[in-house]
Order: sequence, then C-alpha cells, then structure tokens
Amino acid sequence: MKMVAPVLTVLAAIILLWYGATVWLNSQWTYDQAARAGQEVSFSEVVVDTMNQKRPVLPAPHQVAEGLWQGVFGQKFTSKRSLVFHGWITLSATLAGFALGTGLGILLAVGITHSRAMDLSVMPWAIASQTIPILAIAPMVIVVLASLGITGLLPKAIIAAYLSFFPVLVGMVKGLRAPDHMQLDLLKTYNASQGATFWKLRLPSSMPYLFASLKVGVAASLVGTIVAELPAGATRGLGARLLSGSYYGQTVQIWSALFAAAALAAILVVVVGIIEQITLKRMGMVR
Amino acid sequence: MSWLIFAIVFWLAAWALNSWLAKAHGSERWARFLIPALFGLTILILWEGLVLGLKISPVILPAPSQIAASFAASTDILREDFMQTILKGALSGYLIGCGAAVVVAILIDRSPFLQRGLLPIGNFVAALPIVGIAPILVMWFGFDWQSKAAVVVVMVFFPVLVNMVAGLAATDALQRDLMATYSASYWQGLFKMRLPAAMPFLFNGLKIATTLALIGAIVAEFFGSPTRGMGFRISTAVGQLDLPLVWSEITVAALAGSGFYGLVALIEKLVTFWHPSQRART
Amino acid sequence: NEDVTLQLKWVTQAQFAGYYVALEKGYYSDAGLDVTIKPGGPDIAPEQVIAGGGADVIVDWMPAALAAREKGLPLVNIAQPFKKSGMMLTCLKESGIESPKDFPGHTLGVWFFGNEYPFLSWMNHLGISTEGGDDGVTVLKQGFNVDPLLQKQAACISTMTYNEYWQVIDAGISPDQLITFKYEDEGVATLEDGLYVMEDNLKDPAFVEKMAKFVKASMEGWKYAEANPKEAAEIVLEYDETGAQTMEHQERMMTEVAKLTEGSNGALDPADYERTVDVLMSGGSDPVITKKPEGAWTHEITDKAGL
Amino acid sequence: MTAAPVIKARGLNLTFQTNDGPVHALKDIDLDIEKGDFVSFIGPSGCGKTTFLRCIAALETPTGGELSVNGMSAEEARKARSYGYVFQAAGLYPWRTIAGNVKLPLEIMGYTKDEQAKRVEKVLSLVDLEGFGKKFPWQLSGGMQQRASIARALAFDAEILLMDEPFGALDEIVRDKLNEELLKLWSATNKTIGFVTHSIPEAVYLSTKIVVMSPRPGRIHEVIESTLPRGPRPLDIRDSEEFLQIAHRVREGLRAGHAYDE
Amino acid sequence: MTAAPVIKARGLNLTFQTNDGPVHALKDIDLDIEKGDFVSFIGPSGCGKTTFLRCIAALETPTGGELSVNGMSAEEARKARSYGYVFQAAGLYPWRTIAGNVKLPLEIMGYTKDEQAKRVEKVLSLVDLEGFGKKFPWQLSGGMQQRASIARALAFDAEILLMDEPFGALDEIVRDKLNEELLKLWSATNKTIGFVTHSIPEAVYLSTKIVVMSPRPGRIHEVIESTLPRGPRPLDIRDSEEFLQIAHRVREGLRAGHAYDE
Ligand SMILES: Nc1ncnc2c1ncn2[C@@H]1O[C@H](COP(=O)(O)OP(=O)(O)OP(=O)(O)O)[C@@H](O)[C@H]1O
Ligand SMILES: Nc1ncnc2c1ncn2[C@@H]1O[C@H](COP(=O)(O)OP(=O)(O)OP(=O)(O)O)[C@@H](O)[C@H]1O
Ligand SMILES: Cc1ncc(C[n+]2csc(CCO)c2C)c(N)n1
Ligand SMILES: [Mg+2]
Ligand SMILES: [Mg+2]
Repeated sequence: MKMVAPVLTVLAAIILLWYGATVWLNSQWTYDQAARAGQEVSFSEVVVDTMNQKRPVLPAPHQVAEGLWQGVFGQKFTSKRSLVFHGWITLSATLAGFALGTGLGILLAVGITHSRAMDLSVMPWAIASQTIPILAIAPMVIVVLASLGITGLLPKAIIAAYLSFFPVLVGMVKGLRAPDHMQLDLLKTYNASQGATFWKLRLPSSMPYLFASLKVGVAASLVGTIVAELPAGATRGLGARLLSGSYYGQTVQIWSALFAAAALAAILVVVVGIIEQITLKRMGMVR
Repeated sequence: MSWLIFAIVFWLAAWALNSWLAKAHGSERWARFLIPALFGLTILILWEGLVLGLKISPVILPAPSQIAASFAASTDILREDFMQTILKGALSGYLIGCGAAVVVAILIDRSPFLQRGLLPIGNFVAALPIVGIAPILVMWFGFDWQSKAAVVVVMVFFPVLVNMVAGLAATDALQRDLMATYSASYWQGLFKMRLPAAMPFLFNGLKIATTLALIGAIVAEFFGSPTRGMGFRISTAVGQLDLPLVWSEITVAALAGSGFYGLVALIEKLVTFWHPSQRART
Repeated sequence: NEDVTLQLKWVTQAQFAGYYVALEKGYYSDAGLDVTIKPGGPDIAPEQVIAGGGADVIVDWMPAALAAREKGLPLVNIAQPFKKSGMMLTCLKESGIESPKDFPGHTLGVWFFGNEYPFLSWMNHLGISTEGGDDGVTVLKQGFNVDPLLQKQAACISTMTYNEYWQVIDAGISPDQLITFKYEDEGVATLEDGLYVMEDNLKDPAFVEKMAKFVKASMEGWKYAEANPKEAAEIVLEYDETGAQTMEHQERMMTEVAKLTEGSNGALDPADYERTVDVLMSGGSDPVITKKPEGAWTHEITDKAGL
Repeated sequence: MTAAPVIKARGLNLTFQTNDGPVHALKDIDLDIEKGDFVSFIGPSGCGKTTFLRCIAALETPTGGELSVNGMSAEEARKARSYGYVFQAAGLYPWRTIAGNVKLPLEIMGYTKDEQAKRVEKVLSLVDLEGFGKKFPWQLSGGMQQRASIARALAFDAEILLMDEPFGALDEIVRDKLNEELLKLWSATNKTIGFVTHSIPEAVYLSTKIVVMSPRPGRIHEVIESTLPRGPRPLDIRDSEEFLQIAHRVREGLRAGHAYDE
Repeated sequence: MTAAPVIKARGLNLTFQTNDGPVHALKDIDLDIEKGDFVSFIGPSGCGKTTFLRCIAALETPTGGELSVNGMSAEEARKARSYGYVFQAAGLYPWRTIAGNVKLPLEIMGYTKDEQAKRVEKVLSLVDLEGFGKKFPWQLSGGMQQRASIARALAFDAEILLMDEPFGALDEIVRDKLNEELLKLWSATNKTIGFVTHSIPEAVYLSTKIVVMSPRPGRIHEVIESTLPRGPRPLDIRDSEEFLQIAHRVREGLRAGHAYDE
C-alpha cells in the first residue's frame, strides 16, 4: 500500500511529460498539413489536433488507453482482434522458452563451475553465440525448423530460450562461484562430494544472483518470442500485432500491443520478484 | 557420407583431447587459448561435415569454407558495416545506456519514494520489447546510427539497472553499521562502500549488456537504415540469397562481440579482484 | 487428396486474394487438392523456404526469382497471374521533384530484401548513382510503412498502387500534393507476383499434374476475386489471423489488384518475360542478372491446365 | 563528577522480533557513564553486551526507556561523529588494502592527505602492523585483521570509543601491550570508553567501572566501581591485593549471573 | 607410544605469494603428534598457527617438506573424513538455521534423519544453545555463533579434531565449562586434538603437548610436553605447582618468540 502514492505520483509525472511530447512530436504534421492547405492554425488548435491524429508520431496517452481498452475488452477474449488472445499466444511461448532457457543456463553454469574443460571451452562460445544477432537469423531458423516439420510454439520457444539462457548463465556462474573460501573449506573438511557442495553451498549462495538474472531472463524471453513472431508467417501473438500495426502505420495499434507486451513482461518480472522474496525469506536471507 | 564420418570422428577425438588438456594443463596460459580454439575448430569441422555430408543447400546454410571465401572477398564491405553498426551505433548506445542505468539506479536507491514509484514503472517501461520500440525510435531519431544507438540504450538499460540495484543492496549489515558510526554522508557511503560492493553485480549486467548492444544495433537496422550497416547487409543479403555474406557479417558480429565482452571481463577482473569469484581463479 | 503448400511473399492481404478465394470457395478441394497457405513477412524469403522444402510453390517477384536462379537456386515460373507491375515511386510535390531527372540530390526510400532489384535497374537506366552525392540519390532502407514520406525523411518512397499509396492518402495527404512515377509508365516494369517451383520437381509427372490443377483452381479464384472484390476482401479478412486488417482497406486493395491481374489468364506472356530480363540486364556496372537465364519459365503447367 | 553523565540510560529495553518469537535482549537497563570513564562490560555470551553497545551507538533502536548521549539522543551523537566503534568481527572492506581500510574514516571525516598518511602509519605501528598496509584483508591472520580494525577505530579522534571484544583473538603478550597502550591513549585524551571483554583481569586492569551483566533477559547484575587509581596503571598492579579483590568480586558477580540461568 | 605418529611433519615450509611480495608463513616445521594427543598451538598473532592447522587438514598445500596423517597424505586423510575443523571465524551458512548448520555435516555424511536430530540436540545442549536451533546465525551473539560452530564440529565422529581458537569469544565461566567438557569428550573417545589458543592457562590445562610458535617466518620455537596426568583433569589443577611451572615455561617461550621480532 505504501507503494500506491509514489507510483501514482510518478505515473502522473510521466503522463504529463508524455502529453507534452505528444504536442511537440505531432505538431510538425499539423503545421505541414495546414501549410499544404494554405491555412493558419492557432496554438490551441494545434494542441487539440496533436492529441487526436489518426497516424500520430506519438499517440496521446488516452489514445493508447482507448486502444488497450478496445483490445482487451472490446470483444470476446477468443477473438483474433483481442489483445488477450494474442497475449496468451505470446505468453505461452515465452514461458516455454523461459523454462528451456533457464534450464539450459543453469545446466551450463553447473557444468562450467564443475568442469574445467567446460569452463574453458563453453564460455567463450556461449558469449559468441549471443553476439550472433539471433533476431537477424530468427527467420532463417524458423524456415529451417519448419522444413524439419517443427512449427507452432516450439520454434518461438527456442528463440526465446536462446535469448534468455545467457543472462541466467552469466549470473549463475557468478553466483555458483560466490561462496567464500571459508565456506568452501568447511565442506572440504567434510570431504563433501561435488554434489553435496552444489546443493548445500553453491546453490543457496547463488540465489541472489540467480534471481537478478531470472528477471532479466524473462524479459529477454518475451523479446525473443516477439521477435520470433514477427516473421513467422506473422499470424498470431503480440509480435504479429506489432508488425501488422507497423505495416499499416497504425501507431495506436503498435503502442497498444507494445503496452500489452510490456505489461506482460512487468507481470512476469514481478512474479519472479515475488518468488525471490519468498525464497530468500525462507532461506533467512532477508531480514 | 565420408565427410560426415570424418567430422564425427574428429569431434570425438577433439573432445577427448580437450578433456585431457583441461585436466592436465588447465591452469596454463597456452591451454586457456588452445582449449576454446580447439572446441571452436571442432564445431566448424562438424558444421562443414554436416553441410557437405548431408548436401544442405547453401541457400539454407553455407559451409564454413564458403563463408571464409566470402569473408575474404568482402572485407571492404565488412569494414564499412562494422564502423557503421558497432562503432557508431552499438558503442555509443552502450556507453549512454549503461551510464544512464547506473545513474538511475543510484537515484532510485537514494530516494525510497522514487524507488517505490519508479522501480515498478521502470520495470514496465524497460520491458517494452525492443522490436516494438525499434520502428518508433527509427521514426524519432532518423535512419542513421543515432536511432540504432537509441535502441541500444533502451535495450541495455534494464539489465544494468536490475543488477546495479541488486548490487547497491549487496552490502552486509556490518559494513553498513561501520559507515553509520562514522556518520558518513550519503555520498561517502555510496562511493566508499556501496559502489565497490556493487561492482560484482554491475559487471554482471555490463557483460550481458555487451551482447545485447550488438544485437540491438544490428536489429534496429532491420527497421530502416542507410544502405550500409551489418543489419542492413544481413537482411539485404538474405533477400538476395547471399548466405555466405550473411554469415560473414555474423562472424564479424561474433568476433566483435567476444572482443567487447572479453574487454569488459578484463576490466571486471581488475576492478573486482577482491571478490571470491575472482580470487578462486588464482 | 494431394497436399500443396503455398508460401506467400507477404502477409495475408488482398494482394493474394485469388488463392484465399480458391481455398474458401472450394476450388482447390474440388480439384482434389489440400492446400495450405503460409503467409510471409518482412524477413521471410520465399526462395529460402522452398529451397528448405517448406513449400511446394511460392509467390515471388521475377527479379528476385531470376537472381536466385543465377545464385544456383533453380526456380521456374509456372504461372503469372499478375500481368502488370504495381510498383511506383511516390514523391511529395513540395520536394520540388517533377520528373526522374530531378531525383539526384534527394533521398529516396527503397524496399530491400530482394525487392530492390527493380529500383536498382531503373536507376541504372537513368544513369543515376545510388551512392549519394550531388549527382546521385541517397537511398534509405525503407521500413514497413510510409512514415519516411510523412515525416519528410525521404522525398520519395516506394509504394504499391494497391497498398502503400493509399496509406499516404489515408494519412491525410491529398493526391494533388503527390507526384507518382509508375514503373510501368517509365518502361522499367518487371513482373511481379508469379508462381514458382523448383526445376527438379518438374521432371516428376505427378507433380506437374498437381501443379496444373493448382494453377487452374488458383486462376479461377483470381477471376472470381476480380469480379467480386467485396466478397474477396471479406474472405481475406477471414483468413487474417492478426486481426489487424480492415474491410475498407482490403476492398480498395482488391479493386486495385484487379487492375493488375486483368488480362492475365495465368500463362506467362513471353514478351513480358523478355522485357523483364532486358530491364534487369541493361545498363550500368552492376546489373541484377549478368546472363540470359535459360529455362526460367515454362508453359507446361498452364498448357496442361488448359489456360 | 558534577557534570552530567555522557551516557545516561534509564529503563532501557530492547526486544528483537524473530521468526521464532520475541527475544528480550535488554531489560530495564539503568546506567550512567561519566565523561572520561573507562567502563567494561562483562557477562556470559548472549547477555546483551553487544546489543547495549549498539544502542549507545544508535545502531539499534531500543524498544523502551530512555538513552541520552551528551545530552542529545544517541542518533544525534552519532551524527556528530562522537563514536569510534570496534566491532566484534573485524569487518574490513575486502576491496581496500589494510592501509586503505584504516584510512577510510579519515577520508570520510575530511582529513588532509598528509594527515591521513601520518595517522595511518602511526596507528598501524601502534597495533604492530607496520609493513602490512599494502596487503588485503584476506591475506592477514585473524588476529591481524582484528588489530587492523582496532587501528581503524583509533585513527580518528572520537570522543567516545566503543570496543566490542577488541583483543579477543590476541595472545597474552600483545594483549598486555595493547592494554597498556589503550590506557595511555585514554588518559592522554580523556576519551570515554565502553569496552566489552570476557577476561576478568583485563576488565579490572583497564576500567574505572565494571558492569556485570546477566542473560535471559539481558540486564545489569552489578556495577562495580574500581578503587584502583585512574590514569596509566603499571602492569604489575595486577598482582596487588586490591586488584585481586576486585577481580574476585567480578568473578562472583559473573557466577551469580550465570546461576540465574539454571 | 610405540605406534607411528598420527601427524608427522618434516621440514614443512609454506610461502604465500601476494601482490606485495612473498610471505613466508611456515618455515621448517618438524612435529610429531601421536594418536590420542591433545596438542595446543600458542604464539603471537600471525605466526602461522592457522596456516599449520590448514595444512594438516589439506586446506593449504605446503610449498616444501613432508606431511603425513595416519601414514597417508593429508589429502587422503581428508578424503577419509578424518577431520572435524572449528574455524577461527564461526563461518555459519547464513541461509541455514543454527540447527541446520549443525546438521550440515551429518547430512553430507549420510546419517539417518533420526540420528541427525538426536545428535543436533545433544551437541547444541553441550554448548548451551538449547532452544536456539531455529534461529538464524545473524540472530545470535558472537559467542553464541562460535559455540554453534563448535557444535557443528562435534556433531560427527571425526578422528582428528582441529580447533582454531574455539573459545576466544567466551567468558571465563562458559569457557571453563567447555574446557571440562572437551577434556571429557577427548578422554572418552581417544581423539587426537589440535587446538589453537591464546590463553596460556587454557593451553596448559588441556594439553598433553604445547607447541610454542614464533613469527616472521612462522616456526616452532619450543615443544613442551605436559607432565600433568592424561585424561580428565579437575579444574583446580590450575592452582597446582606443576601447572604454574608449565605455564611459566610457556610464557617464557612466548616472550622469547616475541623477542625475535624486535
Ligand atoms: N591467503 C593468504 N595470502 C597471503 N598471506 C597469508 C594468507 N593467509 C595467511 N597469510 C599470512 O601468513 C601469516 C600466518 O597467518 P596465520 O593465519 O597462519 O596466522 P595465525 O598464527 O593463525 O594468527 P592469528 O593468531 O592472528 O590467527 C600471516 O603473516 C598472514 O599475513
Ligand atoms: N538481530 C538480532 N535478531 C534477533 N535476536 C538477536 C539479534 N541480535 C542479537 N540477538 C539476541 O539478543 C541476545 C543478546 O545478543 P548480544 O549480541 O547482545 O550478546 P553479547 O552479550 O554480545 O554476547 P557475546 O558475548 O556472545 O557476543 C542474544 O540472545 C541474541 O540471540
Ligand atoms: C521491410 C519491407 N520489405 C519489403 C516490403 C515490400 N513488399 C514486400 S511484399 C510487398 C507487396 C505489397 O504489399 C511489398 C510492397 C515492405 N513493405 N517492407
Ligand atoms: Mg557480542
Ligand atoms: Mg589464526
């Protein structure tokens, strides 16, 4: 509850700024149009016009709100014009990709912290893999997977996983190496196996790092899914909504889809945050 | 078929050699270069073998040898694209974005009010997917590298912010109490305690951001660009089915990205030498 | 029933109405075909899809198909529902451009991803450099939409008669503020939306048989769509899974597309083909194709289909 | 001793809330500490010594009662930089060298560079760590780390010095030496010192006042005023009759405090 | 004492490389420890006591010389789970409760759940921490944490117990009690114990053998065999003539060791 007032304050400030930017960015068009028509416009006319353009450079907050409202409540959730429908498609691929990516990231991190050979050989290539602009080759990946008969959710999830595994990997390697010498020495005196060291020391002490990475990872996973939706025959999902909005210059539709996607990401990040709070509390790590 | 068998045999042999090398000489300098190199070579040979052995069309996936030939033949184009995308777009965006994230993290951290108000909204705004933002930013900042830098800024901001906020909270109670007894001012506490303690986390974010910066700059070019740049070249070359050129560009991206990452990791080593994760490596 | 997969060049819209109409009206199933239509997208290269085995037949523009053929991907035109080109360059009058002679010194928006060939050929014809400078034009890689013109980042942008041009109009710019240069009128038109298959497949009589049925049914679809633009637009809307298209826009697109398909019975006119090849090979240092293609088209299918 | 006490606690209470129910760490603490006093706190482990010191330094907020320092609240005194605190654990910053750690408070309090260097050198040699300034904390033994943390607290001129078992990890001989040094420093500067120790002789040797505490809940069992002379005391005062008597009283108090337990 | 020594060091050397040049932490250490010995290490801070204990437990690798434990290498002995180690700092895992921390070695060594619970209860009561099992480490006082870490080392049956200043943060009375308990445990089980302390009386009271070390570079100054009877000793043995004599010898040795310094 303590959060409501600050959030609202900041929100109000942002909306104010946004309206200002709306006028600033959209007025060029208004002036151009007036000039083409050979008319003079007063400033107040400009303000009114910039808030209600059909193809604004920056849509006004109320236009986006209306677009969102229309998208969410304007029709049945199962309709293909519903943002809920597209959001669900995107969410399912995001979650699948996130699960895949997190699993892969953790697995690799475990391998890297336990095998010197893996540390030396995998890490540089994991890094290199991320510098490949997956977004550039996503269409090719989808084409190749489609020719192997893999379509639907999986190709999107794979691309999402590709983007989300890396933050998890980097954070997890750091976290698994975070235990200090004394903590490790203690287990050494017990001659604890690598497995025991992992479960009883490395994993618990990696938790803060893991969760910071997971938050980045879900957001990345969502981006991956949307990227994969752009060219994948661009049919369903928020990515497809974005694309078709772009294609027809429907700025309001782009922004609605964008906000829907951001809301989705924010919810996912918050959920990870809640799980983090619970976990750390149970581990006695928050006071 | 024989290509295929050769590739697989080579792969097995190299893996065995690598395991042995890592065990026996893992801590020596030359081995640290040889092992990843060998691993990479293995992947390339496996790739070549698969492409030739399975007769995969070069329009789908070219063999490394074809890529190498194309690379050698188009160094001029590659250099021009590198300057446009990496030096102008990615690097400037990275510096601005990471700088902004650190500053905002500190601002947020300073004021509980802002923290409660901005962090959730910051989370939200920063989670706007890049692909949605890119066309908008191209619209706002024009077709040249400025819009690419803007995309990179947006893209690297969130990971760095999240890690920096976590890092600023990473001091332990004793460390904070000490500052309290000195009645250190906020800034003193920040510079002498919280920033150093945050460094391991910050570098986590900075490393992730290096790869994101490249991706961001390249992808933004898909949404409009002058007729140069790596993203432009990749998408155009795909359209022209010049896949070897596509992969040459990707190679440049991978090399630049690894170098960039390596540089940040090196700085990390120098700055956070005291952290157990770095000390364990001696 | 036999399976056929068709890969489109772009997203679901009235540009491809004929195929959707044939599907919806049952022309395909009547011919004993089970047709799957895969929409395309900005980064989907249909040539790549067919090379990967992801489609039996693709919709493509001839310049891209011929370029792919020269790159070693043997595509063959089996039918040509579009008789005319819909490409044009749309400029703001206020930029001062009155004829192609005025292009130098201006910024032009161009589609890439295999769609740049007609433009490059045209500039070759005109002898205008595309590297910028005072006597050349500065080329922008144009994104999905017409914003560069509206925001005056480019003096001219590429548009299709049936699509982007109307978006400019819809945005509130009236036709008399614009000046357009159709590729048809400039004598540099190249063939658009044709049907292409892999050359190897044509050696298989069963495949030829199947394609004949497919082309025949598709052309029926096209002719129906030409005659009933409103219904065709409704059908397209039905198949659009993004839910983004509007009736108004699709109906107008259908009307405009009908002007391009008019006069084609499906069979490629060899004269059009020759003209396209000439345009692509002519001029400049950097022609799109360097030698006359052999066997890049066939009438075998359309003959069998009785067209 | 007419002046108002520097530290004045009245009915101080502190209860920690834990996952496992509340812990009553301090109960009804009444205590006056005069300016220039050297007060030792002694008592079984867990009786609240650290907690009380932390209250004085405003690191912990009492849940009841009153506490004033120099007539102000503990918080205000902290803001006025009245405290030098040696924690029970060394708590050196791992990213700073030993010299850097000792320099830390000096940087914060705005000493000049010259002054910093001079003081660092002085206190490091006081605790026998000359030549270790460039090492990092993890390169030092436990006792050396503790000495570094003592040096850190002595480097600047705090009016009130709070020391939580500072000499716990040191051997007798170093300990004797540091005890002497501390007494010298104290009598030269007229600081007020709060000192937690487990060693009865150490408490008696150093203090003007010995506070014996007892646990569960932590409270003051007895306050013993030392009759030994103020100011630097010779080490062999520890063999005097008077010394042994006081030590005996402390031991008895401690034993009695423990007995509550059973 | 005909059997081969449990721990046998010959010419042991250890040099740390630091940013600031090499540190010679152990020099030419020769030492035999027999099965069932209780050996105390005493010496100025930084003389290498911890380092030597760490070498025995194979946590540090000597840069020269030989070391065998039970006839094997220290590494092999560690693999055979021969050691219980109490570190100088408590080093409890912050994410585990006190009971969880004590249980840790039991889980690793595969004791049954029942056995685990029984042992945890037993050792927690041994160190006077009944009722604190559910608390987290940071909710305990310094001394309590140290006792928890002792409990952790006593929970399982290690043949060799290495204790690095285990009672440093405890008051006299608890310390006496734990000293007694430790002696009882030792004579009941015939463990071999290596014990670092700064308290001369403690060393003399507990040990069969006292190793006096001196610093820079760390080496053995003197090994004093105790003439006190083996097995449980009454606390008032500390007033005996014999005891005071041995304590005197240790003090002299310590002083001499310090003197090298100057
Ligand atoms: N990891 C390390 N790197 C470098 N030097 C070290 C390291 N550990 C210990 N030393 C040095 O080795 C010497 C011996 O240290 P050690 O911890 O063994 O002393 P100690 O006898 O246990 O002292 P104390 O009683 O203070 O605990 C010291 O001078 C210390 O600085
Ligand atoms: N942060 C905390 N949360 C909950 N309980 C606490 C906390 N800190 C201390 N306690 C409890 O308060 C009591 C007093 O602790 P304190 O640290 O003051 O003891 P102490 O006298 O300093 O003991 P020692 O000599 O062992 O250091 C103990 O029972 C301890 O468990
Ligand atoms: C990135 C991008 N590339 C190409 C086109 C052009 N394009 C591909 S298919 C087609 C038919 C008309 O709709 C057109 C014009 C575009 N619009 N955006
Ligand atoms: Mg304490
Ligand atoms: Mg030690």
